[in-house]
Amino acid sequence: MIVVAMVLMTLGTAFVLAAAIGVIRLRDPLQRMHSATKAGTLGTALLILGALLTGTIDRTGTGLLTLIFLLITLPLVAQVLARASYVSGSRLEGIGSDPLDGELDRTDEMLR
Amino acid sequence: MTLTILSAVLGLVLAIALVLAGWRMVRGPGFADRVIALDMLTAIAVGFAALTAVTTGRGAFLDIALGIALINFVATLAFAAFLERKRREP
Amino acid sequence: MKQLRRLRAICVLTAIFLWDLVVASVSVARIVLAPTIRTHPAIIAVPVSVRRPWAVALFAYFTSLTPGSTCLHVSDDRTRLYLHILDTQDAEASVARFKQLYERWILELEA
Amino acid sequence: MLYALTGAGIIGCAIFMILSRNLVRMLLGLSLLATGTNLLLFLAGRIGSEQPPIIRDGAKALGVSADPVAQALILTAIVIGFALTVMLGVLVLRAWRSGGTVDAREVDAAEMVGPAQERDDLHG
Amino acid sequence: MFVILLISLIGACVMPLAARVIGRGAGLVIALLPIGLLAAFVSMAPVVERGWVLGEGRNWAPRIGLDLTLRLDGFSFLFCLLVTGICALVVIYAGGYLTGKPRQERTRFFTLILLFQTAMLGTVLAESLLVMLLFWEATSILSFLLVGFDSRSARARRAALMALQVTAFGGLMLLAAVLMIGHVLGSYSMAEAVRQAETIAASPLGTPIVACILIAAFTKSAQFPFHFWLPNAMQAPTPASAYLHSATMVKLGIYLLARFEPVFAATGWGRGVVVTVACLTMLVAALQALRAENFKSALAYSTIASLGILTLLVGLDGPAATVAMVGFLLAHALYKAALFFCAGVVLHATGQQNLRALGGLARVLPFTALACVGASLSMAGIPPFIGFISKEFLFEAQIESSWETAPLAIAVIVNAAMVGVAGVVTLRPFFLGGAKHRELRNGESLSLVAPPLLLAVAGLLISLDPDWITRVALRPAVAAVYGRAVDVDIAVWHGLTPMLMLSAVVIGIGALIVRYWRQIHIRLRGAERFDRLALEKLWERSLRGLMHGSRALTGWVQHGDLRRYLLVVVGGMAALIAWSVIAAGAVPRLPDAGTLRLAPALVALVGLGGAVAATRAQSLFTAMIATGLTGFSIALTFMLNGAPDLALTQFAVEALLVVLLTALLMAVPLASPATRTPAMRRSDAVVAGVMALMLVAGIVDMAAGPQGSAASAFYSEMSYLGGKGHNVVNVILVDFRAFDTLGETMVIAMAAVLARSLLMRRGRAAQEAAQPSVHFSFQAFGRVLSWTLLAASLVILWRGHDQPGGGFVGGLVAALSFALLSLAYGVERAERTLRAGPLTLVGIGMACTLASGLPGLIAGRPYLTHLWWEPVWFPKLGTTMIFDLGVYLVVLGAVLAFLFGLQREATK
Amino acid sequence: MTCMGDALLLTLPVLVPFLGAALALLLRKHPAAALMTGLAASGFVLLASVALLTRVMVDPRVPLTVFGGWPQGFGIGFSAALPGSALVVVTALILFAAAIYAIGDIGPRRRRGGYDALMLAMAGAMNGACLTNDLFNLYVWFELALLAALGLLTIDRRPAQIDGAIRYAAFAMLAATFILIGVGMIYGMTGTLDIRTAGAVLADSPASVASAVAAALLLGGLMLKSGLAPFHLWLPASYHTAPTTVAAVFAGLLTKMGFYALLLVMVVIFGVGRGAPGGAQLTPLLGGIAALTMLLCVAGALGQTDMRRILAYHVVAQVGYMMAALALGTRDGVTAAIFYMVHSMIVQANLFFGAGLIRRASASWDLTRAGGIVRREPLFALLFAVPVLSLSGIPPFSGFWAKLFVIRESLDADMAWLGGVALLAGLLTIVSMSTFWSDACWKDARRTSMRAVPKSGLVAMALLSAATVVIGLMPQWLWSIAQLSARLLEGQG
Ligand code: NA
Ligand code: NA
Repeated sequence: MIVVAMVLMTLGTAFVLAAAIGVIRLRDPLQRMHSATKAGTLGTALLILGALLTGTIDRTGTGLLTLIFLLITLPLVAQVLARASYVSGSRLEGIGSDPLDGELDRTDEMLR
Repeated sequence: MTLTILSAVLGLVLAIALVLAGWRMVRGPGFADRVIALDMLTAIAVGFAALTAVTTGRGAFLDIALGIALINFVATLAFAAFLERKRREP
Repeated sequence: MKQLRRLRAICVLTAIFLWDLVVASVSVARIVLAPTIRTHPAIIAVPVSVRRPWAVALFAYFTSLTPGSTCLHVSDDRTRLYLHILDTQDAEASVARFKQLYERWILELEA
Repeated sequence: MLYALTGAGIIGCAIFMILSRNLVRMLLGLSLLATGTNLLLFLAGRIGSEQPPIIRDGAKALGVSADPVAQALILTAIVIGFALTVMLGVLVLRAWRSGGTVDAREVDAAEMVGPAQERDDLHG
Repeated sequence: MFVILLISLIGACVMPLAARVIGRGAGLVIALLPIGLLAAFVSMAPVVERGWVLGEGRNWAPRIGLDLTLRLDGFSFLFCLLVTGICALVVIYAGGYLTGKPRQERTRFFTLILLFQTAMLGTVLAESLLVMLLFWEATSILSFLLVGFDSRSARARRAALMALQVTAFGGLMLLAAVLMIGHVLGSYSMAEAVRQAETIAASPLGTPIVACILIAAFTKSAQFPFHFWLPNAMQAPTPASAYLHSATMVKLGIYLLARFEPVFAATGWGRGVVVTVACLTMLVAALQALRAENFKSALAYSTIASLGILTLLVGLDGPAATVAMVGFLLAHALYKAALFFCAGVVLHATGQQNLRALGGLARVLPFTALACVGASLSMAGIPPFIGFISKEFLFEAQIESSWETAPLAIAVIVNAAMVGVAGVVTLRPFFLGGAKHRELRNGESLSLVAPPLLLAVAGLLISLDPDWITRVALRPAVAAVYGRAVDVDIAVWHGLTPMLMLSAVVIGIGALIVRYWRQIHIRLRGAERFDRLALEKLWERSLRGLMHGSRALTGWVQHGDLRRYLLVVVGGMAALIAWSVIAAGAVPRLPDAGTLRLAPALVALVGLGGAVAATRAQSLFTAMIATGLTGFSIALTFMLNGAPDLALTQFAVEALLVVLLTALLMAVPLASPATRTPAMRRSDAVVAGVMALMLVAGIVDMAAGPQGSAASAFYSEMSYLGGKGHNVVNVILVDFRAFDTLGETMVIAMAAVLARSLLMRRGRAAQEAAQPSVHFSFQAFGRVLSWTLLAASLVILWRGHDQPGGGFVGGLVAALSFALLSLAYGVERAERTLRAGPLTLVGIGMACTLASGLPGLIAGRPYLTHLWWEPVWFPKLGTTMIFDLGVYLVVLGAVLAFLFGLQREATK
Repeated sequence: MTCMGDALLLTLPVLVPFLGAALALLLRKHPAAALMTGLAASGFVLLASVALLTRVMVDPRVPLTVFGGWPQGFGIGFSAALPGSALVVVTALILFAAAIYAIGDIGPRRRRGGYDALMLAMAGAMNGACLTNDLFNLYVWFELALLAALGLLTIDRRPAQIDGAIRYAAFAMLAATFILIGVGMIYGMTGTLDIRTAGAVLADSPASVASAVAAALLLGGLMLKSGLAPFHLWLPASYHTAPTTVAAVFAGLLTKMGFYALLLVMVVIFGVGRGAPGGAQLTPLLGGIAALTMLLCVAGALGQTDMRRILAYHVVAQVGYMMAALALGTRDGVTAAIFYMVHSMIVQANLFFGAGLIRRASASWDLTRAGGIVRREPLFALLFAVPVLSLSGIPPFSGFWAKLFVIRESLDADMAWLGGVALLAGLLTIVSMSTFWSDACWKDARRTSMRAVPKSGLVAMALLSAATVVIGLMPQWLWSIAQLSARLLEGQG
């Protein structure tokens, strides 16, 4: 059990680190957003799961609630951030055609 | 014991992740980049809380994890709202 | 009977949701950790068949969990989702996948 | 030692920002100032145990833990600092609305003497 | 004597009311007071005559060395006679002089005059120097009010201010002198000071004491170079001039000098200064008197000259000088008051006081002319008037004293000038110049002419039969001043003495002056260098310079640049710390190097990095994000070091700051043009860096010191047993140190009031804020999430006593739930959801928090003693919960007040 | 019973204003009710505080209550040691007078803006600061006073008020930071927040860098609060923007509260006057600060024509005198400082009241435009002369004794130069104030139509003027209290 916990925790941390690296390395805000929200949240979720499995903490309920809440908010945050990035005029690397052009107002110059 | 050492190592990894996210927050270049990096911090903080719960053996820190999860996404949403609304101003 | 179908839809959606989460994360991690970053991002419009607001929201929610995709915007008349895809070679195929994977089951819920 | 450097460093940065003539920057500086102060206060309770000052279930008294008094003080200070920061934010916003500037050099109604001030009094 | 003072004081308040009721005769009625007082003093004459000193003591404030001892000796007695006697005449005279003035003004005048009389009596009767000082200052203030009596006139006000400022300066000097004497002797007794004159003079404070006394006396008695205020003070109504500025108040300086003669005599240089100043004064005043073209100012300058003579006499050694001083004091009071009265009648009658414009008044004002002649003869020192006798004594004193020629010569000149002035002021208005004034505004009346006539007659009678007055007043006075009895022989005829010759010379020169007054006058007027001697210009210019200098200094200090203000504060603070550390001479200690955990250290450093980045950020938004990074990292630092409550609160605060400050940033421009030059930034950085280093030194040293808090130990033990809570931090907040929390709750509540009053409210916004464009999904999920947060906040509140949480965090999280609502659906919707106004929430919360302490108080225990109810079938309940609920509500209400207001403003 | 009574008496000066504030907040939509709440609460606090002072004077045991019923030193305690309880009386008197004055000065609009709640909160904060035994609690009261002050300052929402408030807030937050770090360091060194215990612990430990830094931080922070030069820069630019009643209360209370805390900290914790390690090295600085404050601020007053600015500068200059007394480092110096503080609180508030009425009558704050008061409002001119003369140090008013004591003690402490500076500043004060009175009251009014001054204003002024006269005529009474206070402060009660 403890081994599983440790593996989960390590894996989770690795995901968080990967997400952070993505935030650094990816080329535009929208891409970075994918990394930050998805990988980051999964990493955290694994960490919590691992922590619960260590058996040293008697807060399974709290831990699960945290997990659920993270998972509920994750896509929401992703969507809202994505739109905000788009609208605030972020440069979009390598986007061919933009079907949103004309549908959603967007700042010509990136807010910086 | 292994658990403690592992936690310390993982903590350091999380701290490195924090440094990276912080770097992006500070460097930008766009507002959106900074906000996205900020959202990354939530994950890191929750991770830290979970780790601390393990090292201290205190459930209180999981409460904190839940608290952070509950609280921080509002900040992200507020930032997003700011980016959306600020756009039309010069 | 209707309830049973809904339950099944919920179960399937949850399963897809969890699986996708893992896949999404792993794929992002792979991209990020690759020696050189090679992504082909795109913004695509996905027509929506579900009508109820919560159903549309649910659709948007699930699309945002998928590997490397996020709902960027929902058109005001709620007939189209605009997705940002992190890495795709074929936009058409992606659209089809979303409709096939999620919208089917959400329609089931909405019915 | 490291924390002392961090706290004082934050306060130094905060002071540097406060000295800016941009009122919003000053406001952010004051918020930083509160943060740095809190860290220094935390040091007054000494940094040592990472055990929280929460009595374990079933126990009657607290074992080894971080200093609870310093924490209580900081908690108070955090909330007060928050109230002050936001309050100052409101004032800055008002100044912006009335004068169209957040440059402290142009926000000088209180330093003015003479007829302009007088008019302001009579019709304000 | 207390009774006399008290009657005088009460009378001063009551008697003038007569002026409200009675018209013309008011003066006579009111004069009953000074007459009665005079009678009272005269009745004490037999005691004084024997050289006894009447003393009365009352405790006033012994602990501050203040006793209300009064003391009547010969010198005081002489002053008392003059003060009350002339007061009676002044009051009678004023009764006529002020006819036709509004009742209110008359009442005011009489009140001031009678109060002044009280103050004078107090000054000369006081034994305690402090008490004397008290009355002394009162005379200054009353003089100020009387000089500026006609306050509509700018000149009068200016003169009054000048008089006040000069005499108040003297008063402060006297205060200093008195305090120094008290410091040297340990007592404020005047008798003691005189007895221990040598001690005072020999003490290190001797020189400043004497200097201060001299300055005090010179200002009060209008001695050079402070003489300029007196001619200006003639703006006062004439009765007041007669009383204050010639007969009594100005002589207080002489009184002081005479009393302290032993002290300055003991210094070795005191006499020289006094004599020199007196001579200068006499010369300047005599010349100015001849220049004066105005009746009253001629008299005023002659008064200054007379005061110079008196000062000279105090300065001279030998008994004759004292005799001369006392005699001249009396003589001068008599004739000068009479002359002022006459000037007043002339002014009253003609509205004119330019000597060249007056003439031939003897025909229309015969009694005035008569009185004037009498007084002038006395002033000119023509036998058999009392002025003659006093002049004889003056010369005798000079010859006897150790001072030889110069003062004597000056005295001759000055006396000659006095003769001249006396002649001029008598002859020109009354007898020369033809009948210029046929139409008079006011004629003579009994109350106007009786006082000067009485004085003139008195001057004559006294000199013809000086025995009584010598016995009763002069001899005791001389004895009191000189310290032992002196045989005073006063008579008009002393035989052919050098003094008589000098008198003759004086009169001769004086006659010439009268003859050629016009020429001399015009010559002198033309010589502008005398204007410079007036010194009042200098005084005024220096005052104006002071004002300008002050304004310039203030303009320089208070330049309005907030940055420089703050720089001064921070720099000053750093300097203060540096001084403190260096002066304390302590060496910083270093704490034992413990095991440094890498992760928390790195987290803290990220916080520092955020702060550094905030200082370098170009955009305000970036600065805010960087600030947020710092707050976030410090919250993590708290969490990693065993402070979950702090972490949670800090996270909540950071989140709310984001919500609130983005609303602010929504309104203001984000790009801020540079407000500081690179050099400024450098200097700011240096100051900030130095400040930070100081703090590091202090904190590191503190951390190296011994550790261990009794309070912490107590709380750790008692938190569960006494406070019934597992979370020690929370128990401290709601129980052990609940009073802090109470105050803090009030802080937040007041912040809410401020926010509510400064920010827009519902209904005040003319146009409804446009529905913000929000992501569809956000709107779809917003409500659910918001309710989740609200529920969570209640859980945090409830569990706070045992687990991380409590009212503060609970309230903050609840506020976040409303923030979410307003972000998703607009602020209107959020406000509607709340229903009650935020301030109502705050008010209820305050009431809860405050009331939670009352049960304890009612139960006879201290306030905020919490009571518990622990039924077996239900979780324990305590008043702490009401307390925490109140905190929750206040925090929620306050944050919402900010949130709603700021968001409304932002979307305007 | 006595204990119970003590607890009640000690709690009321804080509890009543706060309850009143809560009530006023709930009633803010009904200005008349809010007014009555404010008036009733202020009056009640005055009675309670007088009762408390009487209790202290009658019974030598110092009343003490520890909130929450914990042992002393472990909860936050209030003790009615002098001078705290005496200051509570003065505070209550001023606030009661202000409540009366406000009847004619604070209209419904301001009351709807929360005036009464803010004022009562301020009252509670002041009283709390006077009575508390706890260092951090003192900080909390300062913050409350600050917030209430800012709310009162900006109640009309005028640009000048906002600007003044920003400046004030910036300085106050800096001050709060310094104070807070100082307090934290004291706790870090002594492990206690109880002022007396901390003082005792520090007195027994050798001088250290930490205690030197903490002393400087607390001194600097409290100097900022009390407006001592060169940290006074914020004050003249912000006081004058507030409504009269508010400015009067600020002038009477705020800086003095700062100075009281300074006195407390310097004397009790750092042992100024006892040569204890930690604070002794600062004593030489205090004299310089005092002299600078007196001269700079009197000069500031001389250069102005706006009544409120003149008075604001005098407010600071007066703190300079108190500092001068404290700087002497003797017990009698401390006594003189306390005496001066009480005198100055009453007089400053009264002066602002007067200035407000003059402004009401002549529709201008500018002295050059004021005038004619003596003829229109002779009673007012008389009442106004009391604080003017008192501030100028003219006998027999309180200010004379206050100045006299400062100078006398400076002689006894062999710091005559400081007394000399005080004397010089006194002369300039006379120049300034005599011009002030003459211009405002004597001169003819430029305007033909003058508005009558409200009766409530006169009543408020009469109350404070009476206090000034009583102190002036019976200085020993206050001196004894101040002397006892100084003894208690030095722990030799
Ligand atoms: Na002599
Ligand atoms: Na001689």
